[in-house]
Amino acid sequence: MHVSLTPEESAFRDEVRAFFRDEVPRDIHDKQARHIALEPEDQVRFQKILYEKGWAAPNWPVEHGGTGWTLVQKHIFETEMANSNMPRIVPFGLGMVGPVIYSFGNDEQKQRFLPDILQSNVWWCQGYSEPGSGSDLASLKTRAELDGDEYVVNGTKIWTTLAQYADWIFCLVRTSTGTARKQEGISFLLIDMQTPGVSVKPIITIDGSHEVNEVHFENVRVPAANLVGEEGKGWTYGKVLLQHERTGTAGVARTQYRLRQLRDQAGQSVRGSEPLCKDRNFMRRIAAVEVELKALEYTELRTLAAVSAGKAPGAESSILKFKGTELQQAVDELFVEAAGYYALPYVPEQYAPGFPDDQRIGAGTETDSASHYFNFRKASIYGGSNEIQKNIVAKHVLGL
Amino acid sequence: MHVSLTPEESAFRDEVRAFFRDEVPRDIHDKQARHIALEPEDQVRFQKILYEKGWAAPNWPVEHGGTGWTLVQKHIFETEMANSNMPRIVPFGLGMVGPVIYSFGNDEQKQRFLPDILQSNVWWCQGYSEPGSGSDLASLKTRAELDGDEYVVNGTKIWTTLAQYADWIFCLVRTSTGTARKQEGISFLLIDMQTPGVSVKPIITIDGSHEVNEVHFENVRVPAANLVGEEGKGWTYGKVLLQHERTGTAGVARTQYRLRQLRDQAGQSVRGSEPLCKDRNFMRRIAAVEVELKALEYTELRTLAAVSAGKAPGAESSILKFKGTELQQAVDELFVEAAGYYALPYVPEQYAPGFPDDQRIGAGTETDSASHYFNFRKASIYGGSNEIQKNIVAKHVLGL
Amino acid sequence: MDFSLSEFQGMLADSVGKFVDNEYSFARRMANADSSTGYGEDTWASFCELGWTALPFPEADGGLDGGPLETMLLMQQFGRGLVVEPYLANIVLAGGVLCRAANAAQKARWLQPIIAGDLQAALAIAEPQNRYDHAAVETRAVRDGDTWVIDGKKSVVFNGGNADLFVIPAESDGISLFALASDTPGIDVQRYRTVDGSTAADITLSGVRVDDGALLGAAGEGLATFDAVIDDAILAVAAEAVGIMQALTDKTVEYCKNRVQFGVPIGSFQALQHRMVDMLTASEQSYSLLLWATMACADRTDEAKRAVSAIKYQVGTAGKLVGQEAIQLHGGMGMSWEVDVGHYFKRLTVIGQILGNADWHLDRLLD
Amino acid sequence: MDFSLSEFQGMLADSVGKFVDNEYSFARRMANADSSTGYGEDTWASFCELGWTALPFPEADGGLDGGPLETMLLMQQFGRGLVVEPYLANIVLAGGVLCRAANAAQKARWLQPIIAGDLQAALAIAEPQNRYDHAAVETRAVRDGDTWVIDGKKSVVFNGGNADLFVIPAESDGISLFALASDTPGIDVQRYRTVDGSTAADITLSGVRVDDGALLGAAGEGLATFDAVIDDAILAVAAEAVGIMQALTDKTVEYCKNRVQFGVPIGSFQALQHRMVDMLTASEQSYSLLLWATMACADRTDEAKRAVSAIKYQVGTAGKLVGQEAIQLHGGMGMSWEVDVGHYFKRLTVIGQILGNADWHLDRLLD
Repeated sequence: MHVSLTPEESAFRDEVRAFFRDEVPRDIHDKQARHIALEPEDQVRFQKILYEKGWAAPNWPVEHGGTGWTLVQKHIFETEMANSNMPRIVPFGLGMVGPVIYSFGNDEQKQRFLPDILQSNVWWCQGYSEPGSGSDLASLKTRAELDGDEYVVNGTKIWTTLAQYADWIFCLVRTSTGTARKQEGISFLLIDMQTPGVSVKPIITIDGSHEVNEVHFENVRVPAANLVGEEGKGWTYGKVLLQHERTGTAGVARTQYRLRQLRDQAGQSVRGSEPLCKDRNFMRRIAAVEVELKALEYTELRTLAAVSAGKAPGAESSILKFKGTELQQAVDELFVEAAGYYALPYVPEQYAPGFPDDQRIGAGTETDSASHYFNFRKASIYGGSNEIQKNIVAKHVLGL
Repeated sequence: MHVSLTPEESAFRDEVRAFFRDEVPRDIHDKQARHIALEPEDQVRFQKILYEKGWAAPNWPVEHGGTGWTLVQKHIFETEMANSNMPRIVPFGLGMVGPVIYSFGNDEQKQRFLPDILQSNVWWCQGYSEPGSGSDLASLKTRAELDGDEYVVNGTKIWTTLAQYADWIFCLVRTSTGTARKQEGISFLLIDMQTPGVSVKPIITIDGSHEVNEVHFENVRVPAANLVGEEGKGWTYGKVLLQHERTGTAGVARTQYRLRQLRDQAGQSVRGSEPLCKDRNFMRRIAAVEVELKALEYTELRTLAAVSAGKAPGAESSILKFKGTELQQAVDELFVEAAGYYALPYVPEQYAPGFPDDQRIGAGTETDSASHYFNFRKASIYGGSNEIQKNIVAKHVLGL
Repeated sequence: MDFSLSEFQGMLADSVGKFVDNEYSFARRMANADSSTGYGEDTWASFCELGWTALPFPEADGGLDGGPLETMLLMQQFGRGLVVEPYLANIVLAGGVLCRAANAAQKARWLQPIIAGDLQAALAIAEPQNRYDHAAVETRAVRDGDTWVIDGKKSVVFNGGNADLFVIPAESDGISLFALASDTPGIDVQRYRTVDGSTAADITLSGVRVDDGALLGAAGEGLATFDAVIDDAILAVAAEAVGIMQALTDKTVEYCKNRVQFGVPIGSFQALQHRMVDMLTASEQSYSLLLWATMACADRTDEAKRAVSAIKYQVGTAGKLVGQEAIQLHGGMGMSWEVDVGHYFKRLTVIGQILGNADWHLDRLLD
Repeated sequence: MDFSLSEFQGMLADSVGKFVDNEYSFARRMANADSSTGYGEDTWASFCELGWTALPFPEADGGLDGGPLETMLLMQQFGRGLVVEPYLANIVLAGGVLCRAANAAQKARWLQPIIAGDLQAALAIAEPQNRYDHAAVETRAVRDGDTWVIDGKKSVVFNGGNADLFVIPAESDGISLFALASDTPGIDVQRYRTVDGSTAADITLSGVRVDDGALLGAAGEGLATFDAVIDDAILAVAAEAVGIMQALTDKTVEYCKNRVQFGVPIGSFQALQHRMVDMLTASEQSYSLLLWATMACADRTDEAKRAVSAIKYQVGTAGKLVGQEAIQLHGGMGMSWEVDVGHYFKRLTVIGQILGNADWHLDRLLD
C-alpha cells in the first residue's frame, strides 16, 4: 500500500499539467477564471483539443478511442483537469450515450455514432425524466410505437440539460405497456433533434439561468435502426449509464479546487480590513469540508479500484453521488457566506464576455456565489435524487 | 404580549426560591451538588416536604390537591426547582398514574390511591413496555383474564424504572384478544407488587447502573376493583398519560441549569492552566445549545398556554419530547468533552454517600460525565422513542 | 408574562394576513418585482392607506405608535406572502433613523413624506471592508467652515436605486448620521437587482458637501441610533424569516401530499416525513424564539441585546435547513423560476446574509 | 499509489481477523475485562505467541519490522472484536518510546520483556492541567549530582495500574523521557477502571530519584520521540475506531433486519434505512481517510502531520454519529450491559476523548 506516486506517475502528472497550461487557449483559461459562461463553441473547441491529444475519453475501451490508462492515471487526469480549472466535459455524449452505444449498440451504431461523440462533432442531450416521473423514473410514459420500420414517439421529457444546443437526444421510451413490472417494456432510443415534431421549451431555474428544458415529442418518426440493443431492455442499459453518471458526479477534485480558491479569497484583505482567514470559525468549516473531501477522494479511489479489478460500478457509486453533491453544496454555502452582503447583487451581465472587470460590483467573483449556490441545489436532485441513492444503498449494499 | 413578570409573579418566584433554599434539608442540597445518588428515602423525604407546603402536584386539579397555579406560576416553579438543583420528582405516581386515576378512575379508586400518591406514601412504577413491544406498544402481550372478581395476569414488562423500590405498578394489559385493532382490548390495571407471582429482575444499563428491571407476572391475581375506567379502553388512558409524560420530559429548565453549571466549570482553571472558557469554539457550542433551549422554553410555554386555554396536550407535546431530549443529550456531550481525559475513569464509589471529596479522581464531578452521557442515551428511547414522536407529529400535526 | 395579543395587534395581524392572502398573489409579487422600481407602487400606496407605513412611528410624528411586537406581526405576514416592497429599507431602517434622530423640521421634510408614501429612503449599513460590523465606518465627514464634506463608499444599500434620500453614517470623531438627497452632487449610485427579486445599490460619495441641516442628531453621537435601528431591523427580518419558514413548511407538506411517485404520495415516505417534521420543528422553534426576543426588546429587559443576536442566529441556521429542504423535497419544481418555493428560499438566504450572519451573531453571544 | 496488501500484510489481517472471530467472543472479552488486571493474561500470552507484540518493532530489536500499515490492519480487527487488552498502552505507546529512544541495554532490560509478554508498561501522556497538549509538561526533572529528582502528576495513564514500568515525560530544559519501575520510591499510583472496561491510573511523583540509567535518549530532547509516538497512537486508535464503526454498522443492520415492530422488521422503515446509510457512509469515509492517513505516514509524505489530525477529527465525529445511532436503533437493547453494542459505543466514545478530541484536531488543521 502506497500513497506516493511512482516516477512514471509523476511524469504523467507533469505532462497533463503542462498540456492544460500550454495547449488550452488563453481565452478559455481566462473565461474560467472570471466565471464567464462558455459558449457552446468554446466547449466544443476545448473538447476537440482533448480529442486531438487522444484524451477525449479516458474511460472508454481503447478500441473505441479510450486511453488505456490505469486507475491512478485517470485519477491524476481528473485532478489536474480540476486544478487547472478546465471546463467540465459536457457529459451526455462522452460520459453517457457513448458507453451505452459501445456496450450495447450494434456495429453499425458504433461506427455511425462513436467517432462523432469522441470528436465532439455532435451535441447530445439526455431524455430520461418526465413531468410525472422524477425519482420514479421507471414510471415514464413517453410512448414509442413501431410503425413499419419506424417508431412513432409521443410524450414529454423534462429537465433536459442543454437541449437547446443538442443535435441528438437519447431517450428512455415505453415500447410496450401492460408489462408485469414497469421497468419492462422500456427501450433506449436515439433521436435526431431535427426530426419534425420535436420541440424544445426553455425552463428557467431559480438562479435565472436557462440550462434545462422541456422536450416535446409529437408523432416523431424515428428509424427503428436507432434502437440501441434489444427492445424492452432499455431500463438495464439506462441503469448502467446512471451508475456511470453517479460515479462521475462526485466531482471531488473540482470541489477540492474550489475550496482552495475559497481559501485564497479568504486570505485577501478588502481595503485594509482583516481578511476572513483570521476568522478561525470560518476556517474550521473549510477544514472540516476538506477532510470529508479527502475521505471521499479515497472512497472514490477504492470504488474505482474495485471496478478496475473487474467489478461493475455498483451501488457504492450511490454513496459517491450523494456525498459528493453534499460536499459541492457545502462549498457553495461557504462561498456565499464569504461574500457577506456581496452575495446579494444579481448582475449576470457582468459574467458575460466583454464586461470590463473594473466595473464589476463586488470584489472578484463574489456576486456569482449566490447564483452558483442556487443553481447547484439541483445537484442533490438530478441524476437520481440523493434520497433515491440512499434507498439504493439501503437495498443493495445493506440488504434492507 | 409581555415577557416580564408582574410584581405578583416576581413575589411568587422569590417565595419558591426561598422555599427550596431554606426548607429543603442541607444534606439533599449537598448530595445533589456532589452528584451523589439519592436514596429512595431521600426522594420521599423531599417529596413530602413539597406535600407539606401544598406543592406536591402543581398540575393536578385543585380538588385533588393541586395548586391552582397559572401557567406562568407553574413555569416559575419548574424553573426555580431546576435552578435550585432540586431532585427530579419521581414521576410514576404524581406525574403519571395520579392523573389517570383522577381523570378516569372511580370515586373509590380516587379516595384509595390519590392521597397516598400526593403524600408520596406509595412508590409506583410503570408497566408499559414488553420484550416484544417497544415502539409498537400496542402489540403488548401481557394477558389479564377475568376469573370471578379477579384478573389473572401473566406476562413480562421490561425497562421498568425503579421497580425495585415500587409498592405498586400500573400496567397496560390485554383483557381480550382477537380485536379488530390491536389498540382495542387493552386495559389499565393497578397491581400491588407484593401480590404472589410478581417478581422483579434487574437490568444493568451500559453505564453500570441498576435503574430498570424486568417485571414478571405469573398467575398474579388482581382484584377487578383495580381496573381503572372501562375494560378495553386502557389504550386511550395510556395515551393521555404518555402525552403528559412527553410534555414533562422536555426538561428545559433543568437542561438550562446544567448548561450554566457547565459554563461555571469551563470558567475554572486547573492548576493555573487557561480555562476552557477561553476556547471560543467550545463556548460557541454552548451558546448554540443555549439558544435552542431558550426557543424550546418558549415552545413549551406556547404549548402549555394552548393547554391552559382548554386544549388537551396534543401531538405538539411530541416536539417537546424529542427536541428536549436531543438538547439534554447535547449538554451531556459537552460535559464529556469538557472533562477531556477525565471522562474516562469509572469510579461509581466516589459518588456514594460518605466518600471524601478530596480523594475523588478528577476535579469536581468530571468523572461522572461519561456515565451520565451513557445513561441518558435512554432519553431518546424511552417514553416513546424520538422516531415514534416524529411519526406522531407527521401524522397528527402535518397530516401526512 | 403573557402571550395574548391586544385588540390592535390582533386587528393588525388579521388585516396584513388578509391582504397577503387576497391581494398579493405570487403572480402579483413577481410582477411587482419585475417592474422598473423592483416593487409595486400601487402596492406601496395600499400600505400607506392601510396605515402600515405609519406603524412603527410615535403618534407625535403622525405614526401609530407601534413597537417591535407590531412590526413583528406585520413582517411575519409579509414573509408569508413574500412581499417584495421595501418596508425594511424605507420604514424600518431609514424611517427608524429619522424617527429617532431627526429634529422637527427634518421630520416634517423627510419622515412625513415617507409615511405618506411620497418619499423613498435608504439607510447605508455596510461598507466594502467592514463585513457585518456596521459600526466600523470608514466613510468620513470632515468639517469645512459651515459645511461637511463627506467621502466614502457604501455597499449593497437596500432600496438604494429607488431612494430619493440616503441616510449615511459617517465617521467624524464618532459616527454622524446625514440625510442626503440622492441628487446631491458627488453621489454616484450603481443600481442593481438582488437575488431575492429586490434592488440595491453601491454608493460612492466624493466630496459631497452639505450643511448642518443634513445632520441628524448631534455630530459624532449617531452610533446609539444606528445600533438601535439595526436591532429593530434584525427583529423585523427575523419575523419575515419566520413567516417564510412557516410558508415553506406548509407548501412542502402540501406538495408531498399530492406528488405521486411509485404509486403513492411522496409524503407517505417515512424518511421524508421525518425531514418535514424537522422543518416544522425548526420553524416552530424560530417562532418561539422570535416571540421571546421581540418581547424582550419591547419590554427592554437586560436580555434584549443578546436576544437580538440569538434570534438572528436562529433564523440563519433554521432558515438554511428549511429553505434547502423545501427545495429538495420539491425536486425539480423547487428549482423552477415559475414556482414560488424557490423565491421564498432565495429571500430566506438573503435574510441569512444581511445584518450579520448566523456565525457572526453566535460569536456576539460569547461577549 | 497502490491499495494492495503485501503477502505479509494479508496474512496478518487474516490471522488477527480469525482470532477475533474464533477465539475472542463477547463473553470472553467481558470476562477478560472483569478480571483483576482488566485484561486476559492468557489472551496476552496468545498475542505474544502469534508475534503481535513484536509487530511494530525493528528486526534488530527482535521485532517484525511492521509500520503504520501493519498496526492499522491489526488494530482495525481489534476494534471489530472490541479487544480490551492493553496493546495501545503497552506496545504502541510505551513500547514505541522504548524502541525509538532506549539504548541497547535499556532495550534488553525493558523492550525485550515487553515483546516476550513478561513486562507491562505504560506511557504517561496527560497531566491534569494540559488537556490535550501533551507537550505542555509540568512534571519536572531536576538534576541533583548524579541523579534526577522527578516531581509531578500524571493523569489517566492507560494500563497504569498494571504497569511494572512507567515511561514518564518530564520537563528539564526540554522534555526528557524516563523509564521508572513502578515500585520506585516516591511513586503513588491511584488505580481505577475506565468506562470502556479497561483500567488506568493517576500517578503522583514526589521526589522520585533515579540515575541516568532511567533516562531514555538525551536529556531535554525527548519531544520528537513523544510526538512521533502520539502520532502512531492516533493512527492505531483511529484504525480501532474504524473497526468498531464497521462492527456497529453491521450489528445495527442485522438487528434491524430481525427486530419486528408493527408486524414488520424495523429495517423496512425508510427513515431508519437512511440513517443506517448515513452510518455506513460515516464508517466508509472513515476507512478511506484512515487508508490515506496511514499511507501518508508510512510514506512520510509532507501531508503526514496533517493527516494524523484529519483522521483523528474524522473518527471523532463519525464515531459519535455511528455510536449514538447504533444505540438509538437498538433501542433498549442498546442500553443493556448484557449486549455488546453498548460496549462498542463506550470504547468509541473513549477513543473520541483521548489523544485530542475532534475539536482539538480540527483546530490543529488550521495551523
